[in-house]
Amino acid sequence: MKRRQLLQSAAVMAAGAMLPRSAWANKAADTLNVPLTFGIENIDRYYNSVVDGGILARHIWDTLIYRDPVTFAYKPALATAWRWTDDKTLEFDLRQGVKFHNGDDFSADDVIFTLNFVSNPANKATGQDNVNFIEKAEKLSDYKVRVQLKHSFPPALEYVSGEWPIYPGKYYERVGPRGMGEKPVGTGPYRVVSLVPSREFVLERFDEHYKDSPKLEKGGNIPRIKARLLPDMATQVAELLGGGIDWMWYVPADQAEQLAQMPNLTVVNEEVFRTGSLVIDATGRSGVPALKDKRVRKAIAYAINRQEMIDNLVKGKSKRLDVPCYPTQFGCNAAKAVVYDFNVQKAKDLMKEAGFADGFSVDMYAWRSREWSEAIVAYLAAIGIRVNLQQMDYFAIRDLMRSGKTPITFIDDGYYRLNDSATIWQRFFAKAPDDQAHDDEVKAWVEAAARINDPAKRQEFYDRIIAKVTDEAYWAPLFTFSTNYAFTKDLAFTPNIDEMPRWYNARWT
Amino acid sequence: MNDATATAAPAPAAPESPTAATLHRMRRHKGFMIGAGILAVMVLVGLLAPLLAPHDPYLQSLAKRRIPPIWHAWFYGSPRATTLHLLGTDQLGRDYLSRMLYGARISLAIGLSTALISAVIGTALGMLAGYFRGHVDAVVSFLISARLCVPLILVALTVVALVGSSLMTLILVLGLLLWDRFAVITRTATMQLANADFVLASRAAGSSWLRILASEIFPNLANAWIVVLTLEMANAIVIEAALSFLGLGVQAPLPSWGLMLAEGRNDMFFNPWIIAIPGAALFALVLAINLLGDGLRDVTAPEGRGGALA
Amino acid sequence: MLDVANLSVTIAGRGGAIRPVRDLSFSVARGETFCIVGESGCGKSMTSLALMGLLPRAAARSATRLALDGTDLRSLPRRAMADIRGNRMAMIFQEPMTSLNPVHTIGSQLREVWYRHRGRNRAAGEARALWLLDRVGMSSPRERLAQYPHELSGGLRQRVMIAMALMCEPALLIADEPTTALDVTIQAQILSLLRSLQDELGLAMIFITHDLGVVSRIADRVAVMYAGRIVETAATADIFRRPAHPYTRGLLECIPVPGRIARRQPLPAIPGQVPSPAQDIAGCAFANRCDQVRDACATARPPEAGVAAGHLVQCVLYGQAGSELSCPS
Amino acid sequence: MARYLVQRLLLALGVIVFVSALTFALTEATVDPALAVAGEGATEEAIQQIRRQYGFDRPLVERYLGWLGGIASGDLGESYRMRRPVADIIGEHLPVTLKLGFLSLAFAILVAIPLGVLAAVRQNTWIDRFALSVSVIGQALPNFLFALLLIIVFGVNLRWLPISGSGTWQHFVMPTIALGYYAMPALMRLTRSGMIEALEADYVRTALAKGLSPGTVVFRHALQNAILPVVSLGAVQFGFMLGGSVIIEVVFGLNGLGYLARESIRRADLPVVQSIVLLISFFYVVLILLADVLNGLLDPRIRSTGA
Repeated sequence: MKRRQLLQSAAVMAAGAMLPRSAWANKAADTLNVPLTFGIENIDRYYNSVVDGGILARHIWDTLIYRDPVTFAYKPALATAWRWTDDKTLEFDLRQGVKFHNGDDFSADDVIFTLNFVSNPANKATGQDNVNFIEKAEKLSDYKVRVQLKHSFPPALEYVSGEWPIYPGKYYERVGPRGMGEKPVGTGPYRVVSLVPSREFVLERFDEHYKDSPKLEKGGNIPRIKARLLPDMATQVAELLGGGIDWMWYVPADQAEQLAQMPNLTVVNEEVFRTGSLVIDATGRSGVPALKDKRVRKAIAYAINRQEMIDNLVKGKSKRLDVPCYPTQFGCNAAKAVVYDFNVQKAKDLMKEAGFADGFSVDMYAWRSREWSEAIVAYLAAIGIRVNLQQMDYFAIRDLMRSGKTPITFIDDGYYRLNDSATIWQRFFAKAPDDQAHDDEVKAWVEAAARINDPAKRQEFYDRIIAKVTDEAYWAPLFTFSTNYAFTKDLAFTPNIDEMPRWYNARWT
Repeated sequence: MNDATATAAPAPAAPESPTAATLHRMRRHKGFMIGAGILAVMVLVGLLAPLLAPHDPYLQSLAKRRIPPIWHAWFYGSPRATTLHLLGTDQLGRDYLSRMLYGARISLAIGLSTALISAVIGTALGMLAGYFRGHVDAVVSFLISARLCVPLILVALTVVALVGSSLMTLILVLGLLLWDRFAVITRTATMQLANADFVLASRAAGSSWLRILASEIFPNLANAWIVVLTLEMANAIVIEAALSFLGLGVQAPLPSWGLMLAEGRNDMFFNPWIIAIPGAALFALVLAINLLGDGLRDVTAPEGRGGALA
Repeated sequence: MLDVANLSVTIAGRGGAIRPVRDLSFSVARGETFCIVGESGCGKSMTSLALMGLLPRAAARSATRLALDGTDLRSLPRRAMADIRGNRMAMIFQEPMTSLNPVHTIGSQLREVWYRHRGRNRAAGEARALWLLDRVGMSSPRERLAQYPHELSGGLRQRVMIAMALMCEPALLIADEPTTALDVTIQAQILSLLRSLQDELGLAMIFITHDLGVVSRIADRVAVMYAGRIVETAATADIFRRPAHPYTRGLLECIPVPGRIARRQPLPAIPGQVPSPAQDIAGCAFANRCDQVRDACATARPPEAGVAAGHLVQCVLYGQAGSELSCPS
Repeated sequence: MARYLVQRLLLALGVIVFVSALTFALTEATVDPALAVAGEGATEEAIQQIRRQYGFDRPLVERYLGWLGGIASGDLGESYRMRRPVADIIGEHLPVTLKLGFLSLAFAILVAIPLGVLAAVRQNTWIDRFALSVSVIGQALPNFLFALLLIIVFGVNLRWLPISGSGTWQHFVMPTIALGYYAMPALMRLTRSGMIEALEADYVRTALAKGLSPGTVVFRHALQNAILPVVSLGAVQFGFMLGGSVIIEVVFGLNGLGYLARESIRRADLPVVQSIVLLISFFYVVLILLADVLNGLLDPRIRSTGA
């Protein structure tokens, strides 16, 4: 029915709709056109923090270890073998015969220069969390390196496999982050042939990408990828309909349903490694004392009908979430969580018990889908909480949150795709600016867990953290994210759960 | 023309009072009547929204999302369209008609309050400059030039993004940014009027400057002032819609038309009605106010066909 | 050389047609200055615009005869009429302050006429302009050419207007109250300038004014206009000595002459109102203000009667011979 | 003339300093720049260190003067997020916006002036009414709405024009029309009213009395007078388009100054935001000055009073 409306409106608008449709670029030109949603300030991955930057980085550069997107198992990449020699020391055997895009040979010098450079605070890398636990990198031989950590850091391999692209040392030493941003050089399956900073990146297949690369196991790839900044979702949809791009993701659920009915498009829904939760300021510093009351926070958790939201708004493979972490992450033990099923009466009783039978007013900050925010506003209104919605941009909210001005925040986090629950707790329960709970007990557990390598012992702390955080309802976990990918029927593309589209594995059909 | 035979001047055609004459011209001005008509309907709708709205505009019902408007039942045989929701429902299942009705309130409130704030600022500055001249005028003229050089949308966007948006912030920001036209016209008009006989007389009678400005000068520039008021109202409504469209205007769940446009935008290729309805309402409102303003200008100052205000 | 018969101007309007000029007939001979005099609103200016073919769009002109040197102006195509304007027939206007284009230099505005009618020859145009500027009594004409209108006084601007009108040696010059906006001394200078130019160049001139004083100084012949009609035509001397129409006499009465009217006595004025140009006038237009009105005045238009050689008057009083008239006051 | 110009320049300079001070104070007062610089997950100590290192702990006035001093020597500072000189970043984004601005102004003028002249010459005919309708619609149709309509019709349904980007001239067609149409009505109305006034002016009657052709009269005599205020308005509109192209750039995915501004606002990248506001204010001031000068060239009356 809806497709017919679209066609009708097209027909009404002009008879010209009957003209043969010209495609601007795609299969014929052997170029895959993809949109970027965020401006990548500097394509040097250590100097940007947006998802899009991570995606392109995985095309241009390689990491020492590769994490399988399906099994999450580590596989050899630039390093053929690796081992912990003690709690704070990692050793890597490097692959031989790998070439950089500029012809340089890959060796230990590249690894140690890259890691030592970006971990030096004076060089002001953007994602400090990703590198600030590195003490130093040392060369053991031409194809063997040792990385010394500052302290015991169990999830280190997650960072090694995700956020440590290796740069050509000599080149990087000469041009620095700025030069790398203007003319990136890596070992990855694609090399950059031209770029307009933050706006457009044209990649070409790098035919000398090393053999046995885990990235190309599925084989087949497209000669050119053109990634263009299209920050606006509606523009992306328009471009996809108009043939300007061949692929997009994060298509809102409703549009995905519509696009799925178009004859020339494929729509696929896939989970992503990202969760959405309400973070509640339990300290009262944002000026809403009601939220200091545990019963009020519990009431909030009870008031939201997560399943209804998922069924009608979020849709896809999203799942209801009861824990403050991603279910597949290490230590994310849902059994320990206090579960809040949708129950308006209970929520109202709790409100009454806490002395807020008449409700109160509160600001809620959110940067994700406005529909979701509005649905939450309506749920909370039902138990008397008058929410003043502040739909703003992520960066603005983050700053407000850090200065303690956000009573309720709808956050979502992709944990840098690191498969350990602690990655988010360290930020939200142990560190000053982002911590909204200020619970010393939880903080101590998080810090203690971070120094224990034994998984079982760590799990104990994790269980305690989950139990307390959910019991106190510092957070109201909502749902895991899923995303809709829409692309032309000409394209074979497999999405992965880790929120990292691999265009290098895409093929024309 | 000072003829030698001085007295033989033809008398005016109709001995109407000025008010009656203005009313007469209003009734004969097509644009004015159309504008006034649409605006009157919108104002009425806005005022009576609680009575007219068939549903609570904030009541969400996720199971009833995006029901198409009733004409989809007539023309496209849509089985979901229902007379219960004449204009359908939005992405949260809220009644679109009720939201449109309440939306009229918000657009009008923003337009009017913004225009009034800027009117107060602009008129005060303009009258002071026009009356006292000299240094006061220099300062005000400087402020006007400074205001003209401020990129309006950018600054509004910045402030709203940094401070956080609410209806109040938006009204204040726009109010503080849109006063220049008021200042310019009142300044010029006050300068001309300040030397008029009745003002000199009042001054000679010992009236204070405040009194002179308020009761002698202001009534005489009221016509032009009202015209600017309408134009700025339209301006404010469009800017609010634009900011809301960029996600930095009025915040949900308030049913602002601009916001409804922004929210419906992702869906516009599939359900054109979702932007067509608020789009048409916004267009009609701005059109009405502009027609009214143009009409008022023609009607109150028939000799001066100035486009300069535009 | 200019021959006009039954010239009327009708302006169509929402409330019916307005007829500011009604059945005018007159002629002007070469070298003659023909004055049209009347109150404002009597249709003088409309007459001059009708002659030039410059009536506003809503206004229509009709005449049984309208000829300049034998060329019938009535049926002339727009383009051909434009060829005549500024060339064989030129006009100067009342408001020298606004009649020159503020954004062009004097020189360019003068040359423009030449280019239009004599071809694009800058040297020739400039020479003619210089000669004329000098001739209309402007000092250092060469510098004047580069000046803009706002740099000149009203009197000088009117001289420029006169020079501009004369650029192409027109046979007929229509001057519509050219001195009204000027102060008295300048007025006198301009009048004598026009007079001498006319003598020198052999121009015919239609001079429109409301000022009988000006008439007495410049006119050869005078037509008195009232409510769109010419009520009396005579040689200048004749009209002052023996005004025939009651209206003319009224006008003359109204000129303050020192000594003739005692101090503190109010100026005489003609009582009553001029009929509106929208009105249909069946009889004599002046009937409602005339102190010698007869029954016949209301019903039929008075016939034209000759009271002396070249002295015509439209008044019933002259229909029958021998009526004796006296001054209204 | 020289003294007048110097006066105007000083005033313009004063205006810019004033506006920049306001912007600086406003932005710095609402956002803690140290937080913005520190980036995600920074510790309190790191933030404190940045505060000292960047001098954010100095008083506002001192920082403002420092910033102003930098600008005077051509240094717009460094972007918090991109760690690159703001001047370079702006330099990359400015051309698109300037191009869009020029094209839109050209479009607006090319439609507005002929239409305005025609409407005035044929006053109260269907042409006049058509022109008025076009302008009334243009005033009431928010440009983003118009842009969406264009995209739906010409981008998606007809596929005649590319929807986003700035690669070829076709990319600029829809943005130009959407932005230009919004600026057109005011120019058109001013042309029309100016022309009506000019056509009734005495000097036009004089020109007709000289036997000049209607074309010469309309264009050489009437239009040259009527165009004077249009020039000033055009300059102001151009400034407005530079500052107001945000929405159009966002809708059409044009990566110009407007897009940069929005992105920097989102990310609280104050040096970039401040510089853009300053730059656009500067453009406004220059444009207004330019309009004055141009008016002076066109209108001898202004030229000599300024002398």
